Amino acid sequence: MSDVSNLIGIWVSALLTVMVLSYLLGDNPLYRLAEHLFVGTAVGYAVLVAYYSLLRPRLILPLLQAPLENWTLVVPLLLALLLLARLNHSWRGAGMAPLAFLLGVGVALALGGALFGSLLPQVEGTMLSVNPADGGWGVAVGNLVLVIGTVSALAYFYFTGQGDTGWGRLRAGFLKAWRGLGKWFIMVTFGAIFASTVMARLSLLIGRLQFLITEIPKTLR
Amino acid sequence: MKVKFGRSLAIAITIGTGLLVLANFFVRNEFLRRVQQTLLDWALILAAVALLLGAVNVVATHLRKIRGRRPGWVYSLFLLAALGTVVLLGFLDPRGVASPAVSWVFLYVHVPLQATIFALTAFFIASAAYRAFRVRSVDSFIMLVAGIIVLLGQVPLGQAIWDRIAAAKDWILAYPSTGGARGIILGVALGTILTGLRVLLGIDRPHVK
Amino acid sequence: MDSILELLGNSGITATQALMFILLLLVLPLLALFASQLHAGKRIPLRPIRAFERLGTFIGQSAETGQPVHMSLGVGGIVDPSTAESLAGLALMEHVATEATACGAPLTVTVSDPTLLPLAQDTSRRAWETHPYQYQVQEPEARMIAPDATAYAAGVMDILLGERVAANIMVGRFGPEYLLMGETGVKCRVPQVVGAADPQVLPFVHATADDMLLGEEMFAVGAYLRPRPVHIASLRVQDWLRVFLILTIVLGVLLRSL
Amino acid sequence: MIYCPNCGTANRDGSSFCNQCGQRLGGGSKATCPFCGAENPIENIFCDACGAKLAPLVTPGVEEKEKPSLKGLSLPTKPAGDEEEVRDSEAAVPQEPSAPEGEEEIPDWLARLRASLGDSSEPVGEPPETEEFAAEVPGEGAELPEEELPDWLQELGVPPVGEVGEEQLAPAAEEFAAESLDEGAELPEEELPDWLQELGVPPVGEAGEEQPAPAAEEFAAEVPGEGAELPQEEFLAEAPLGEPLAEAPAEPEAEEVAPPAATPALAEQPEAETPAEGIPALSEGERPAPEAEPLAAWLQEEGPVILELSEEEMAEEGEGAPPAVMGPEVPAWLETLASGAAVLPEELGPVLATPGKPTPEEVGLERAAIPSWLEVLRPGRKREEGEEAPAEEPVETEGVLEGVRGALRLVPDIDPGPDQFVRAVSAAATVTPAHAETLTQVLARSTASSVRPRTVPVPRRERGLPWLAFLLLLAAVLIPLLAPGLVPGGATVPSALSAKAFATQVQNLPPGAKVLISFDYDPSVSTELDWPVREVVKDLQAKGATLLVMSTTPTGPGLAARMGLADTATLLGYLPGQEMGLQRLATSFSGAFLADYKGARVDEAALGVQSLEDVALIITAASSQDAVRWWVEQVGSRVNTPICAIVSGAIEPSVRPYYSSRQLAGLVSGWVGGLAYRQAVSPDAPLEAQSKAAIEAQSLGHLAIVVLIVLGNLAYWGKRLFGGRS
Repeated sequence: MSDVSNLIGIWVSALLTVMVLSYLLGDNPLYRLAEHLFVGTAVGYAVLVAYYSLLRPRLILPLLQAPLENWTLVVPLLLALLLLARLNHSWRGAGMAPLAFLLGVGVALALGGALFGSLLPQVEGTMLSVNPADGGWGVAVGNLVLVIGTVSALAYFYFTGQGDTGWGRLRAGFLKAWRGLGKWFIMVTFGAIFASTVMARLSLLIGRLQFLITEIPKTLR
Repeated sequence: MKVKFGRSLAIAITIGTGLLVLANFFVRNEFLRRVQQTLLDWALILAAVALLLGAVNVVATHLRKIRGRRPGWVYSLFLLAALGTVVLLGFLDPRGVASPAVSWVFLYVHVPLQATIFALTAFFIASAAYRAFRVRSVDSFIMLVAGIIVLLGQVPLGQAIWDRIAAAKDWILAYPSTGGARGIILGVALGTILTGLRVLLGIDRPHVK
Repeated sequence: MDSILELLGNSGITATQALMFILLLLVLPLLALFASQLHAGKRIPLRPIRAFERLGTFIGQSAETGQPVHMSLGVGGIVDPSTAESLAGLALMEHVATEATACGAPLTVTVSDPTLLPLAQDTSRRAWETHPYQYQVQEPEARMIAPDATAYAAGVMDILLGERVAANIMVGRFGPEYLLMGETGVKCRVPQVVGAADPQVLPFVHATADDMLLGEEMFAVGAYLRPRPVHIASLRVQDWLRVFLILTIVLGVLLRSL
Repeated sequence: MIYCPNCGTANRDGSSFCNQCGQRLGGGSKATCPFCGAENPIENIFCDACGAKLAPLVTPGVEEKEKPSLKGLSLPTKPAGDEEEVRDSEAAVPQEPSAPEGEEEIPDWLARLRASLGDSSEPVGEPPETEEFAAEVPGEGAELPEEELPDWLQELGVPPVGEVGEEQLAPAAEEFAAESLDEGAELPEEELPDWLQELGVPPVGEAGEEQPAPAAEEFAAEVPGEGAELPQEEFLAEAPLGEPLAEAPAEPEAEEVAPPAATPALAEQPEAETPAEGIPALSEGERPAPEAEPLAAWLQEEGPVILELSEEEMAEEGEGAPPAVMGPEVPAWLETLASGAAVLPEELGPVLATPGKPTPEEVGLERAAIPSWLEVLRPGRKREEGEEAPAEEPVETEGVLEGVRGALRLVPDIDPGPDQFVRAVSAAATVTPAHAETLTQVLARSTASSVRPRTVPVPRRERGLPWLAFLLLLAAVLIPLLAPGLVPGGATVPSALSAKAFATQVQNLPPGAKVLISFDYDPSVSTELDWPVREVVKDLQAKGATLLVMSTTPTGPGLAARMGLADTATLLGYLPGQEMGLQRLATSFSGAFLADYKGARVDEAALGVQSLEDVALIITAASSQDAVRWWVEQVGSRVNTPICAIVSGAIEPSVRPYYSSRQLAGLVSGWVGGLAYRQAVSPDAPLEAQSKAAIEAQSLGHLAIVVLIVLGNLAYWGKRLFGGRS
């Protein structure tokens, strides 16, 4: 890329950066312009990626170049056409099949992911030793806190109640205490995550400001 | 009748593909794996097609706005112009996304815009902090303490104030905070499992008319 | 026991996989049991969740003022692990769309992921079609803003700033871009109901939403808003699994420690 | 055939709406705004001139039922069966307006109303008291002070019938009530629907309420009494709250229809349900209020319209003149009534329960209210273009009423004829119970909660504090950037073991090793991650490693190219499918990337990589913990290659456990982590000035946030402790 286009580029991006930052002074036309440009380029870029990274290499080229080897691709092609048929309102119903397909895949992924990606490792990860002999008192206490936190935060979400039999009432009282404790742990989590996010976001801001402070003078030289 | 058939077919498709994909989580089997791979590839293709549909929707929405001269329609013009430019540049050059023109737009328009808009969160986080940490109850007091310790524990300044603060921060992040987060994650996993099962059992069918 | 595991192992199933499968299978009879109990008239009280109760208020306000309600389904799609969150958003959207059409409140639904868009469109159409005088009411508008999360957030900010929204309901998958939308809503003093599952986002939901659906709560939409026995039974199963998990963890900790 | 102006579909003659697209047919192409009189394109939902809402919330449905059943043909507006029934029942009620005087002033339907009333009520209609009543009505209505309304009532926006009744009705209406009851009894049987008769409600009395207008003498006689009872203006003013109520006025039509018995559903339901479930109290005479209220609302709204017609001043006096438009709409609550029993109790129950004891008359009124209205009011015919609907009279558009506007939908140019009403009613009867239920729930909820102010404030920039917050933060960040060296603590980075481990991994690479770098972040956090990634890449290149660059996000390759990696490394491009893509990559490298960033075919043989095992180190640069999790779970569990991560500081807490469990061989988090890495690699190299400044800015920024938190608490507690007194 030539220097000139780079130079223009830096100025354009500086201008856009300032336009976005002008939002801090209030919602204004400059900001909204920048924001709409952004949405436009985002959609456009996504279309390009969808075509060049997915449709062309995975559907169009294989079907054009070696249709016999890739005959199975006819299925997604059909489904894709059905999906596109939604563009015509009276054909909307036709889109049900591809959507059903997508949903089936998605639900299975979510379900499997929840079982093996969240549930299993998190439960396993929580089965920690609270025996000081294993790692010293510090670790033992920490692990105990962690286990109690996990269990009580999980209990916090309890949805269904019981009748007001004696057992039910006892259970309700117990649950209430548990849930209160869970809430505390959740609040600690909130505070900690909030704070650690501050760090990341401030870095972003500093980065943008540094860009303005350092890059622009460079181009002027 | 036709509609009914369509419905049953759709539900059957969902359950069928769902079970095929799900089976892979439970069995390591080469055939199943390849079936799943194929299904996933198809799903990717369909998702890409859906994106095209979505782009059409975006364009239509903004065209409507422009035609109706609804407030802000001028901005919609710019949005469409930006979208059109990027797409056009990409399709004019066989290199597509990698073409110099698209790269230039990406590098000097898209990236700075995205980075800066996202950087606004720094300010938003400031005003959120102003509100979120008010001590209204024991709960919020706990949140406040945890928040401030972690906040200061991350930077040199905090260590200048109290040299153990980094250790305190690490402890909070390692134990109580992780505990709370795990509880939430496990809960979400439970919810996800039941939601998924309801769909796979045909109880919930958000996609069927 | 070992021989069973070996057998399983030969057919490509590990012990954990078998365990998880059994767990999954356990759900089915429980679900059937609770559902039949409910059908038989047993009542299962649900813990109150304020966000669900307040939804109607906001929609009513929208109808009164003619200002639109904005509902966001998040940045998740239906072909990835965020599917469940997106479905929870859809379930809530169905309710919101029905109520909104019922009382004539204009509703705008936005999505980020293109795979979710058709479902959102169909849901809004369905809600609208059940309205007895559908041609006199506005069909809720479902549209996509941009597939990119930050761009999506920017688009939502634009709606919140520019369209005098009466309420902002956001349920689905949200990432770090949430703060852009949530804080803008606060700034515009739009009442917000937000449901999110990602622990990274929840603190900010907590800070910006008037009512939040915290994590798992967002999956309870069906049971709270469209009470069907199956959905309530499903919550019940969830609670049983919860107890099961807690016991497992406690047992595991004890075994590890001793 | 009528051709739809919108989509061109041919519709059967007599169709009111296009069966393809719902466009209104033949009804004129302009919608007149009832508030400002401006002409709007028919498809407008809001008035171009004043912003009033033009689209009806619920209009007398013309088609809903038919559409589903017949495709391609839109039915004539009148289903034969229904129509006949209606006619039969209507036979008893004179349809043609026999209005004696002032037709110009009174819209047809009013006239017709009058006529129908007149016929039946004339004998009854001229009680001596009329005159007094008439006199009283306007005055009282105007006089009702708002303070009289109990708070809760005000909140609910329900016209406090009970009270009004007690205070005002009692004096004026006593005699009246007696009479009206009598009248009811006298009404010819044909006119009264069975259920009405059972209720023993005087239909006339109610009708009278609506028409306080002096124009018609007979009316006046009847009306005054009722008018006096219900201060119309006030009600209207409050009406914004109760949507249902506000809309209710629209129902007259529907109700009219109902009486004729044409619609069995309505007739039956009112009998069975309203009295029984909805308002058990009524029969006992204890709770007249509940029922009365809905009526009241109605009446009020209607009343104002009439008032305006006859006496403009009255309208002006009334603070919130009712939006005139209400006539044609079928109020939602009516529908619910028709379809589901429980409506009344839910909505009105609480409201009604509180008002004081109802006088006997009130009781009577209440019962009568719903049914009689329906019967008496018989609007319904198409308005001619240019003819002004009653609604169009200048009505106040501001003040309390404003809220109403949104709630009341206007049906500017269609006044469905009687037949349509029938349909509407029958439709209402079969309206999906679910819908009705929903509506009631919504209404009940929206009225029941007083948590928020009813009108949502227009988005407006909050002044003051956020601004201050922004400024404080900006200052805290900018000062160190412009003048480094001021912040205590300086730029000593907390040394991080995980970053050291990362550095060790890089340093231990054999020369010429293949390293896979995945750009799993997007431009939004590029500012934070670019720098540490660049540092790592620099070191890798210095070690002579062969870099393979990929991404699980669509924008990742662009970011990599931005660092010049498109030329100095193999840019594999975007791996779609997120978690699944990685799973596939872990099981078979070949085929995962069909085409690289530049669109060329990926040649695994040339790369010398058949699987991820051939790679010496995997580095993921991620902005979400999901991406790290995918790598660890999908790849880490299948491949022995060590995985390192460069992550945004925001997700460090969620990612760190993977480092603790050794699933990650190294971890660099954000900017600060990058510095720690830098120090671990070359401890002696001095920090660049820019990085130093950045670290200090970070420090001060954090301090600023802490200050904001403290300020927030001071403000909160200050207000709480001292705010109340001042």
